[in-house]
This record gives sequence, structure tokens and C-alpha cells, in this order.
Amino acid sequence: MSFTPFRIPIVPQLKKNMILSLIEKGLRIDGRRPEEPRPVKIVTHYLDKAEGSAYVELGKTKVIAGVKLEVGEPFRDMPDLGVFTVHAEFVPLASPSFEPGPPDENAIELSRVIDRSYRELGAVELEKLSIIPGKKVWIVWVDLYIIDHDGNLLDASMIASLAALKTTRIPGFKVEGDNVVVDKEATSGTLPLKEEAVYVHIAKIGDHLIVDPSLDEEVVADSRIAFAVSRDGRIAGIQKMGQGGMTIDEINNAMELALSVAPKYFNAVDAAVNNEGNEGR
Amino acid sequence: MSFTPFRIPIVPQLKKNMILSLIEKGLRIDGRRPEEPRPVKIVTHYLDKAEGSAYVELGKTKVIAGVKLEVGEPFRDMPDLGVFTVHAEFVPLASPSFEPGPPDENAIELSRVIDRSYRELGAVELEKLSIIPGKKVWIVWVDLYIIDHDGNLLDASMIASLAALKTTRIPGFKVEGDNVVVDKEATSGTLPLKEEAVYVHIAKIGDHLIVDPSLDEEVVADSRIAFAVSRDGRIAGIQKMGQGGMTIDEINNAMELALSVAPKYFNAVDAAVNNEGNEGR
Amino acid sequence: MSFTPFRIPIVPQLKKNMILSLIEKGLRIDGRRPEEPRPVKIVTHYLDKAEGSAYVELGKTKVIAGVKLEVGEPFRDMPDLGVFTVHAEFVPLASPSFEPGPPDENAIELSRVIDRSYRELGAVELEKLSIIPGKKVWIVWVDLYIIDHDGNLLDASMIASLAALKTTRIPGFKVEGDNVVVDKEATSGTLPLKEEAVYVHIAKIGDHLIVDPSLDEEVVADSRIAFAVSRDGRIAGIQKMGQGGMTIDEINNAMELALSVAPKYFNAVDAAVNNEGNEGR
Amino acid sequence: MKYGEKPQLIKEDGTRLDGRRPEEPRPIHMEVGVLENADGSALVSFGKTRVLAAVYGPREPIQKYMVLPDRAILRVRYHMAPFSTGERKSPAPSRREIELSKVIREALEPVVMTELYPRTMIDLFIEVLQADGGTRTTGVTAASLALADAGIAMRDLVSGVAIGKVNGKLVVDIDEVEDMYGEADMPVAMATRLGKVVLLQLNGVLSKEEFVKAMDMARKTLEAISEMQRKTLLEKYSKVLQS
Amino acid sequence: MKYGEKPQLIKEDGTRLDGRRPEEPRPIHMEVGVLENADGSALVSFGKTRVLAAVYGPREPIQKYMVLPDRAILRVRYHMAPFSTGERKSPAPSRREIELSKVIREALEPVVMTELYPRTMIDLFIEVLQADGGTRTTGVTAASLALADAGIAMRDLVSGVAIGKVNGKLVVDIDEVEDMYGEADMPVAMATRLGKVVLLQLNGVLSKEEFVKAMDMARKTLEAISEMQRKTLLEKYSKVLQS
Amino acid sequence: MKYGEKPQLIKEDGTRLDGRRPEEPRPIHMEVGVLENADGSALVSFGKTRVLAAVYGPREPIQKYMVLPDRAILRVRYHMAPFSTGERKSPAPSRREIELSKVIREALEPVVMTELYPRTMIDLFIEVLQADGGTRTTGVTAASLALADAGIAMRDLVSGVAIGKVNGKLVVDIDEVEDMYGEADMPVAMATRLGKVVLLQLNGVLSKEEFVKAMDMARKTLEAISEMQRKTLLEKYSKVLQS
Repeated sequence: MSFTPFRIPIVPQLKKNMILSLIEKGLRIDGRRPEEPRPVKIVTHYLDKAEGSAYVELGKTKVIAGVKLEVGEPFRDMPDLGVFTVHAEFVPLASPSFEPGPPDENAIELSRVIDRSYRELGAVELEKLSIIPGKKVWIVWVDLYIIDHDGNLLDASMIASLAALKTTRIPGFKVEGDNVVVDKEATSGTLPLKEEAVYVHIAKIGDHLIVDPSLDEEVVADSRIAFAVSRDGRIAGIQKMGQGGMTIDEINNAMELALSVAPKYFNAVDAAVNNEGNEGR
Repeated sequence: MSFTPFRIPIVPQLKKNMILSLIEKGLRIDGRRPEEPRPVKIVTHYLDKAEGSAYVELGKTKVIAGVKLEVGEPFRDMPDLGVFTVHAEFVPLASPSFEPGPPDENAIELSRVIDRSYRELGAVELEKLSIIPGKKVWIVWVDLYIIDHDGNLLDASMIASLAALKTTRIPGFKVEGDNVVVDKEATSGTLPLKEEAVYVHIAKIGDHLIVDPSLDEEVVADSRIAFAVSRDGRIAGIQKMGQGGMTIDEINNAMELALSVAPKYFNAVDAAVNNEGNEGR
Repeated sequence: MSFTPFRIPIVPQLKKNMILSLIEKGLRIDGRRPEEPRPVKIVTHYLDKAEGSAYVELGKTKVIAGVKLEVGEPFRDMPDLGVFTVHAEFVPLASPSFEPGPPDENAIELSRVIDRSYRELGAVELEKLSIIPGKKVWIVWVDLYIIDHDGNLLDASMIASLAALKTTRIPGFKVEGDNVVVDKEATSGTLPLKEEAVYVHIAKIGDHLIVDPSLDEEVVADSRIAFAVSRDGRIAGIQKMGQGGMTIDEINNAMELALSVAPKYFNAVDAAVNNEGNEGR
Repeated sequence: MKYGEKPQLIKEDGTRLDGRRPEEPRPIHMEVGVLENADGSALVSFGKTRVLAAVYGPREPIQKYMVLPDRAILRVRYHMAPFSTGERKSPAPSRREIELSKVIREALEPVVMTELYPRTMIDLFIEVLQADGGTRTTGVTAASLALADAGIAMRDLVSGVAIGKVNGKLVVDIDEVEDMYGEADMPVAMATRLGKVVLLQLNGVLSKEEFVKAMDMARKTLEAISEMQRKTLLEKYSKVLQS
Repeated sequence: MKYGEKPQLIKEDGTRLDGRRPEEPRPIHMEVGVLENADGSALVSFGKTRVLAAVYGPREPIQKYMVLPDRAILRVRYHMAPFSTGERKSPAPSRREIELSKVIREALEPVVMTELYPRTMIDLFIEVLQADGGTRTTGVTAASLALADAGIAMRDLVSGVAIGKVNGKLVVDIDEVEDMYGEADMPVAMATRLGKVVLLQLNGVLSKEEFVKAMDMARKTLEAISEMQRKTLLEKYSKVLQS
Repeated sequence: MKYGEKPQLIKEDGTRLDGRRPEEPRPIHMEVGVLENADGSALVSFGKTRVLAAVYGPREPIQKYMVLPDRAILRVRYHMAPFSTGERKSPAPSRREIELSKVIREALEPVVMTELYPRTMIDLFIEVLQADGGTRTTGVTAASLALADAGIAMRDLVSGVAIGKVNGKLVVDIDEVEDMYGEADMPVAMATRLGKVVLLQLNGVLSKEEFVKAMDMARKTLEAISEMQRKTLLEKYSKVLQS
């Protein structure tokens, strides 16, 4: 069940007017150009108890991604494949409008949109995560924890998940008959990732398209759309969001924007992964 | 937990008075005689993806029954028997007073009352639904979907479930070791039904008994009772409903009425099943 | 999630003043001395369908404990141990302030506090409850049912659970391959208990400590603390409760009080267990 | 439940497994005012089946919209304690408990004079402490005692009993074994002075003639149970008057 | 789902498994006013995919705080019947159903003139009776018909269809087999007269050029579907006028 | 958890597995104002245990009836992130989390001057990012910093630490391994300037003498932790003043 949001974060009229009038001049309230994402800060190996993790700031938006690997059973119809799951929590400390409780439609949408891109790209080589064919496989849990919400949770979460997955190690293990004994102190390799993608989220305000909207811009936006872009520039997922429509031309323009911005995100991830703890842009 | 209904559908006073004064003369607001059920329309094979199905109209009340067969495990204490389950949803498109959510007490009562009659009659030959004794059996799911509520959901749902069960085919299957491979394109027989029943729902308004109450009549009724009647005229289930009492004489009269009306429902089912798509009465 | 209680049972101001002014003189509203618990009444073998049971009155507080034994599977990491579980329900017939629904934080706290004491003491010899090592063990369910709430549910519940556990018999059973066939009519022994404890609950009102607070005293109390005391006078669990703090001196005094009162509860349990149906103090 | 080997439920001398004659109910015990906090309460047992009922109210409804302008609303919960059954029962409400809560509420609606308590809620909590057949009829019997004990105005008491068919014979007040292996279980509750049946269900199959006879057996038994209920209440009131 | 043996989805003659040309949708059937109680209703099928939609409202919200002072709020439930899928679907709402309810609501927000109905709620219930691919686009098509049937003021109708990529080729209105074994599934919904895309998702991978072409195929198909919707509504109204 | 082979937790030289002396806590790190949206926030770690706390409020309660006329109500959630534990933790609240939310709330009630904020709600959200023993005491320490950071009037800060008994010896600030294989875990929290114990639990068994000694060890440690909390707050304020 989905309701028209009736408890909308309020942007003061003055600020709203300012956002709109600046946009008309190709400017944004925080000084960015329309096609300019906020600074990205990435800390990998942020957690000790997860097999992979990253802390990401996209402007003032903050997300933690934790990757856990556990031995479990494969799905019956895919007996030789590992299992990959994305789960997002919008924990209430991130925003005055988040309430404790099970994930709402926004959290569910976010995790499904991210999950789909990895899945459709065949990003994680699930066939290499089988341990005892048909019986035991690695289950990859990607948990996204939004801890500060200043808009564009999708791009930030996708970057966090990618940085975490790229730095995920597989624990040591031994097969004993039908049992698998895991040794989390040891390592038996890194998570096999053969494709990668980032999301680029674009908002339409008036007739203008802007990249990486802040929360105020999201609230004011007429419509929003996000494109997952693979390393090689293919589109690996789309989600239109928000309550307004867009023309096909606008959507095509948004796609071009997304393709042009994606490399910046990839660069930030690469810098952090290659250079643990670095801050990239 | 059960509450006195405090959001009762309202019947305008004028209509209520008319129902009551007509009843005194042995008449009903829609022109029926007291012992006369509404026309029954039955469409079998209504769905392609279910192993059995029926669409039923009882006057303006509309119900869809879908029967799904799946391979599963038997109950531990009945290792050689198939499993039979009835589930009813009062989906919110059927009535302004239905809300989305898990089944309420009325939906649960309806499904349990129907389930009990089939179970107590031993209607479905569950012993013939064992595939690998103790390990694999057919699970028969009967799902009742109320899509338009104009009273007497019980009779309509029972007719729909019966027409669906009578036209249910068992998918083709192959036993491979302890596994069962199902081929839904093929058919390995029809569902073995050895007994049948219909429910006849009777309302008491003032001192009068009427068969197959419409929604307005249900709301106005002092009390209601339904009898499941088997093909051979035995009573295979009773449920008294509503907030008023009935004398033993009234109950005995209601039982006689039910026995006399049941053949009409059976005839409608037979006509539809023998003559796919026919409309009977 | 936990909320400051905002629907507090109200103690009339007059009564409250009386409790407070009596306390100053070392007296209590029901005539007890500060260190005096209410009379304990214990009926063991209260239920026929449970393997162990007790009905306990502590003053006007009434609790039923039922112990059920079932064959089940051990936890994976403790394959040779039985399973021990405490569950408490604050059923709504016990108090105008209890609402139907899943256990709230108070019921969960109570059951966990009791569970921990038994567990940490190694009270139930779980290693003797293994039936087929690694596969089948006895699961011990202790269900606590509060049926009348006049304060100090913890001491009453602990006494009830102890009296029930001490009179629990293990049903007869036969191992057939990997299956266990249980014969509840027969008995194969008593539940092996090697340690025992009671809780003593102490309230601080003003600068005074009182034992076994009644509901009115609990509501008026500044803070509360309970000590589990073993047969040999060790401390086998502590839980501070309520919204106020206590100094370390007060806590040490409360501990001494608890140690001095515990034997009274043990005596009451012993009298009831040795002398079925007896009323002890 | 009807599958597997079936014991002989009626012995050669016409008596039942536990020695009762067909028309003989189990030993019945009734007690009222057993709880302190509740406004009214009762403990009723039919043989090993034991049920506790408590009433709170009339009181303000928990949610403001849960009211009727012209009368009280009843809120009824039938619930089984985890230790009440052979296998431990999960405390979460089952579909069976949801149905029986409704059926019991509807059995009490005709006798409670809710019109005297507009805009209020009357809460009725039924806890099955031990289940050995006939819990809903024992429950409704206890519930009506608890309502009377709470001083709530009623048109009549409600009394319940289950009629069964076992080994082809109609019997009164079936217990769990008779229910499990028998051919029919027909719970009935009546307001006997009003002559009204307020609860009636049938799990099983009966001929028309059997049904008519079963209803008659129910009526006779319920008239006796109703008398016991009245005596139980009288005894309490006379005790109260004496004290 | 993408694993295992993959059937040949495009035959040598360029047609699809069921004989359709790439740009050819399945047979589409539309009917409005199929339910009595609902204020508006529609039954729409695309091939074997069959969806029922009903509208209640504008009406008072179920909870008083669920209002907006200047317009109606929409409440949308996309739900699959247990018998709609190959394996029985549990009736509890899945994460997929929660997401699709949101996506469909957002597709309807731009066309419903909610500003005409302040402080009310418009309920839209979508039941998938049979799922054979394209249920969300069939659902949004049915939903907009049901809204029109309920007489709710709208800026335009919404029409939906899924474009797919199978065996490397873009095709219109993919069915379940094509979805399961294909490379991409891109559901699109438009308010075609306004020229606005109101729903767009992509599960799968497309090149930039494929995407642009797919959007164009969607637009053409949706213009035709929109015409069918208009005819369906007109037929009903002319029937109403005749009667 | 206490079963299986038990490692030697105290080495021959009297130090612990990680080299600490019995009365030595793990390295403690505190930071306040780490979040933008929250009115107050803090990140506290004791060794590998890391907890984030945030405060919103005083603000209007989510439900109108959740108020007290004379003071604020506290609403506390202690929650563990799925990636915080060895095995992934399901995000649904466990019985343990429900109990600890209560225990932490009760530890803060005595110090928050709720009487200054009648009819409001103060929300406190505690997220365990990494669990390596002592999460509730780390949590209550972080919570009181977040409250101070939010500018909420307090009588004192609250500081927490767990005293343990391992290999027969009392030790300060036990970690996960010591908790798992030790004989007792006694979490304590105090408002040290007020001299009040506000949280006290014992999982395990202690003699009377051990208990008295353990409380004394707790007090000494908590006085030091309290000083660290004060310094952390001061540093932030001086930074604010400088900027």
C-alpha cells in the first residue's frame, strides 16, 4: 500500500523561491553547477566485524554499507549459485522524518533498485560462491545503513555498497562432509566481482535537470530519475521517482547527464579502494 | 479478539422499514419469495494459471475461487495424506467497508466454516493425494477471493469452491528419488472428490426466515444461520452468526428450508461443470 | 523501543501521602514491616496437562507457572544440551492496565531476568536432557501467566517457576531410529535441577528500603532493585528497575536485605513441594 | 484428526470411556469472584477443561472511535494458555482463537443490556487454562458468570455444552478423546430462560433426525447448567451479605 | 531467474515464441464498470495477464491525520491474488508489491486532479488475477480506467506497456517467458496526450542507443493503447446514455 | 554460551588476553556532533565496540496521546546494525533489544530534566555499529553525550561500564570473549556526580564480597569515564566558540 506523502519535510517558501530562481540562471543554492555532484568521501574497511564495509559521505548525506558472508543453502532452482541480498534501513537517527519500524516503501525501493542493478549485470559471480554444489553456498548480505539524510540516498548507497563489495574478503573455511566450518580470522580470497555500476540521480526542477539533488532540491523537484551506469557506459537500471512526469526528451537528456557524471563516482570509488581511507571526488 | 461491529454499513431507515413491512407479507424488497435464492451464475475454468477455478455470481455478490496444487510435505501425524487448505480474502475492492490487511474475523470464519465441511465429510480423498508416502504429498490450496459483496458470501464462496474443486486437474509429475518434478503443462488426473456439500444461509428478520439474504437483509436481520447440506441430504456443518438468538423451533425450520434449497445450488454447479460456462440457477 | 510510561496507574494522593508518612516511621500501609514479604501460598500440580505446574499467590498477586516438555532439536552450537525457555504473558484479565497483544517490555524483561538466573546458575542440568545426541533433546518451556497483578510480579513468578520445575516429571519415551515416541501417560523421571534461586525485589521509597512492594508501593517507589539469591546465598542475577537512581550504599543494603529474606521464599517452596498443596509462608 | 486407529468410545454396557452415561455431563465446577483486579470473574471447569473469565467495564474504550452512540460495545478475547494443551500452544492468536472470540461475542450480545451503557466498552477476557474438549462452551458459561459477577445488567445467563456423536450415538458434553475420534461435535449455547440458542456450530455430519434429537439433549443439559450458574451466583451474594 | 537453459525467443522468421512480431503487443481486452460496489472499476488483460482495478472515493480518510489541506491523497495497493502465479503466492504483501504500489501511485499522481478534492482520500485497489508478464503496466492501465469510470477528474489517461530485449532484439509487451529468459524488461507508462512519461523502470542492461529506441517503441504502442482506453470509456457512456 | 572449551582468560602475569590489567578499560574514544540532522549526536567506542547515538527533541509526540502534562516523555531505541555482530543480525527488534531499550531509558530518566519540557517527547536512538562486548554501557554513555550535545538540560552525565568475573577474577570493561567464557557480566551505569547508580544488571553468579568489590571497581572506572565525557563536550564547545 502506498500513500501520497502527507508529512512532507517543509522547505521554507523563501528558500524554495531562491532554489527556483537560481535554477533559472543555471545556479544552485549550494553553489554547484547543475551537472555537478557533491564531494564524495569514502572510508573502506570501516568495520572490523563485517567481511566488507564502507562509510560514505555524499555532501552531508552519510551511509554505512556492511557486507556479511555466511554459509547457507542455495535456492532450490539455482542450486549451484551463491545468494546475494541487499537490505536498506532508514534508521531514525538519520532524519527527523524517519520513524523506527520495518523498512517503509522508500527503503524497500532503494534496496530493490540497487539489488536489481547488481543482479542484472551479473556483477557478483555467484557461480563462484558455491561451496558444496546444491547444498552449501555463500550468502552475501549487503546492509545499507543511512545515518544522515541530506538527499540522494540512492547514489550514496550505491557507492557505499560498491566500495564495500570491492573490499570484501571471503573468510577461510573447511568442508567436513556436508558441513562447512568457517574461520572468520582467515581469508580465502576476495569477493569475485565482474561488473560494476553506479547510480546517477537527476532531478527536474522547472525545466532544468540537476545532478545529485540535496534534500531541499529533492523536496522542491517536479520529478526525479536515476540511471545505473556500468563501467563500460551501458544502462544497467532505471528508476523514475516522484510525483511528476517527464517528457521523453527530458529523459534522454537526463540519461546523457548520467553517463557523463558516472565516471566521477567510479573515480572516487577507485581512489578509496586503491588507497584505503583516501578522500576522492 | 472480537469487537461489536462499530462501523456498520447503514441501511437507510426508509429501506429498512420497507424490508420489514414487506417481510410481514411474505415478500422481499428485490421481489423474491422468502425461500428463493438469487440467480446463480457460474463460470468454470475462469483462470489459466490455477489447477481449478470458478467465477460465481450470486445475485450481485461475486466470488472467484482458485485451486492450486503444489507438492509439499505431509503433516507429521498424517504422513500418508494430502493437505487441504481453504483461505479467504475479503479484498478491499469488494466493499467500501473492507480494509486492506490480513484476514479479519469474518474472512477467517468464512474460510474455517467452509474448510470444516469439506474436512468432516472427507470430501477430498486425501489418501489419494500422497505421492511418496510420508515424504511428498499434494497440497491443495483453495483461495477464495470476494470481489463484490452484496451479502451471503458463504453460499457464494462454497459454490465457487465446489465448482473449482470439481474442475481441478492434477498436474503431471515424475518421481525422481525423493524429489517430485511437476509438469504443469501435463495432467495426471482430476482431483478425487467423494462427497460434496453446499451451504444454505438463512436470515431471521422479525419472525420470518429468508433464504440467501442480500447485504441489506443481512444488516437488518436479527440473526442468521447457515447449514452445509451434503448431496444425500445430511447436515455437514452449521454456523450460527449475528448478534441475536433463535428458538429451537426457528432453527429446526431453518434446517428444513436449507435442505429444500440445497438441490438448487447443486443443480447450478452441475450445469456449469457439465456444460462449461453455462449459466444455471 | 521504550517509552516513559504515560498511562500510569494512579495512586490517590491521600493514599500516597499515607504510604510515605508511614514509611518514615518504619511502617507500611498493609501493616507489614519493611523487611517483611507478603504471605506466600503455593499449589503445585495445579494443572493436569503440563509436566509441571504451580499456582502462587504472593499477597493478592496471582501467578500460574506451567512447564511443558517437548522433544525437539538442539541448538547447532550446543548439540548435546536440552533447551530451556522462559516466557511470560501479562494476560489482560490480570490488570486494568494490561492490554491484549504480544508481550510488552515489562513481560519480556520479566521472562529474560528469570531465564538468566536459571541459565547462569546452570540450574537445569541441560546435559541430562539430551535424548539422541546432536539430534533430539528435551525442550523445557516455562510459561508464566500473571492472572492478578498487585505488585512484585518478579518474586511471585520466580517462586511459581521454581515450584513448577521442582515438581516437573519427564514423560516416558522410546527412541526408534532417529525418532522419539513420547508417552505422556508414563513418566521417565523428574527434571534434573542442580541449583535453585529466588528473586527478592526491594523498593526504595524516600530513604527507606522495603521488601516485596505491593502495586501501590511500586507506583510510589523512587527506584527498585531485585536480587536473585541461590540456596547457598550467592547472588545469581540482579535487575535494577524504575526511573530513579540509588547510591552504592543503598544497593549494598538492599543486597543484604535480599539475602536475609530469600530463605523465607525457599521455605515456602519446600513446604509446598514436600507437602503437596500446603500453604507456607 | 479423524484418521488412524479409532478406540471404542461406547462400551458394551452403553457407558462411555470415562464411565458416563450418554446424557451425562462431566463433573462441573463453578466459582465466581476469583480475581481481585477484574470487575467480575469466574472459574469454570467441565471435567479437566478449566477456563478463567474476567470482565473489565463498562469503561472508556481504548480508542476513541471505538464507540457506539446508543450502546456499549463488547470486546471479547478467547485465548488458550501455552500450557493448556497436549503440545505447547504458541501464545500468538491462532485463526481458531480469532473465530471463537467472534462466536462467543455473538453468543453474549443478545443477553448483555448494552443499551444501558452507551459510548462504553465492556471487555471480556477468557483464558483456557486446560483444554480437554468443550473449551468454547465452558468459556461462554464462565463469561456469562463473570459478567453477572461484574454487576452488568443481563437479560439472562448463557450456558454452553457440546453434544457429540461417537460410535454412532449422541452423547452430552464430549471430552477431547470423544471429539478426536467421534463423528460430530456440536457446541451449543443458550439463554435458557429466554429460550434462545445464541451459539451453534457443527463440526461433523448428522442426519436431520440426529440434529433434532441433539438439540433437544442440549436444551435439557443447558437448563440444568443454568440452574448451577444461578446457584453459584446466589451463594456468592449470600456470602457477601453475611460478611 | 536468468540462469539455466535459455530457449530461443526469436524465431528464424523474426517472430516471437507466440508468433507476434517484435512491435506487436498481445491481444488487449478492456472493460469498465465491472463491479457494483466500487465507485469505478476496470478489468484489463494483456494476453493471459489479467488485472482488476477498483476505485473508492474521494472519501473520508480512514485516519484523520491522513489528509492534505489542499488536495486529495492517493492510496494505492497493488496486490497479487494467491492463484495468479505459477506457484501459489502468499497473500501477505511482498517487498515487490510494496515497491510496485509506490511506483504505480507515482504514475497516477500527475494525472489525477487531486487539487479538486482537498482533505479526502482516493483509494485505488489493483488485484492481479493472473500474472503472465507486464502486471504493473497492465495494472496502471486498468487503474486509470477505473479512476475515469469513478468520474474522478483527470488531466489525461495513463497507459502502460513493457518493452523488452530478448535474443538481442527489442520487443513490445513482453510476456512471462520473454521476461524470464530475456536480457531486459523496461516497463513504461505515459500520459500520452500530455506527452509525459510517468512510470519508467529498467531491469536489465541496455546500450544508450537501445534505450532511445525502446522509449520510442513504448511511445508508439502507448498511443494506441490510450486510444483503446478512450474507446472503452466512450462505449460505456454511450451504453449508459442509451439505457 | 558457557559450554565448550574455555580459553585461559587471565595469563600467568595477571594480564588479560588482550594484555590489559584487570582494572584497565579498553581504549575509549568519544566524539560528539557527528551527525547533521540530529539535534545531538555522539559516537563512542570501547575497544572494538562502537555505538552511535542521536537525539531528536524535545518535539511533538508522534501520537497525541503520548504525552505527560508535567514533563517530557523519553523514547529510547537500542538497536543493533545487521553488520555489527559475528553472524548477521536480523534487523527486526529482538527480545534482548526490547529489554535493553527499557533498561537504558530507565538509566537516563533520573538525569534528564524532563520537567522543563512538558507535553513533549525526547527521542533517543542508539545504533550499535559494532558489538564486541559492553554495547549497553557504551550505548548509555553515548546517549548521555548526545543528550548534552542536543542542549537538553541534565542533572548529570551518565557513564557506563561492564565489570566481569573471568577465571575467578574481577575485571573492568569485559569484551566479547571475556563475556562469552567468563563467569559473570555486570553492566553498571552511574551519574557519578550525583553518586547514583542508574543501571545495574548481573548475568552470572557472584558472592556477596565479590559484588561489593565489583561495585567499587565500577565506581572508580565510571568517575574516569565521566571526566572523559566532560572533556569531549568541552572540546566541542570551545571549538564552536573559536569558530
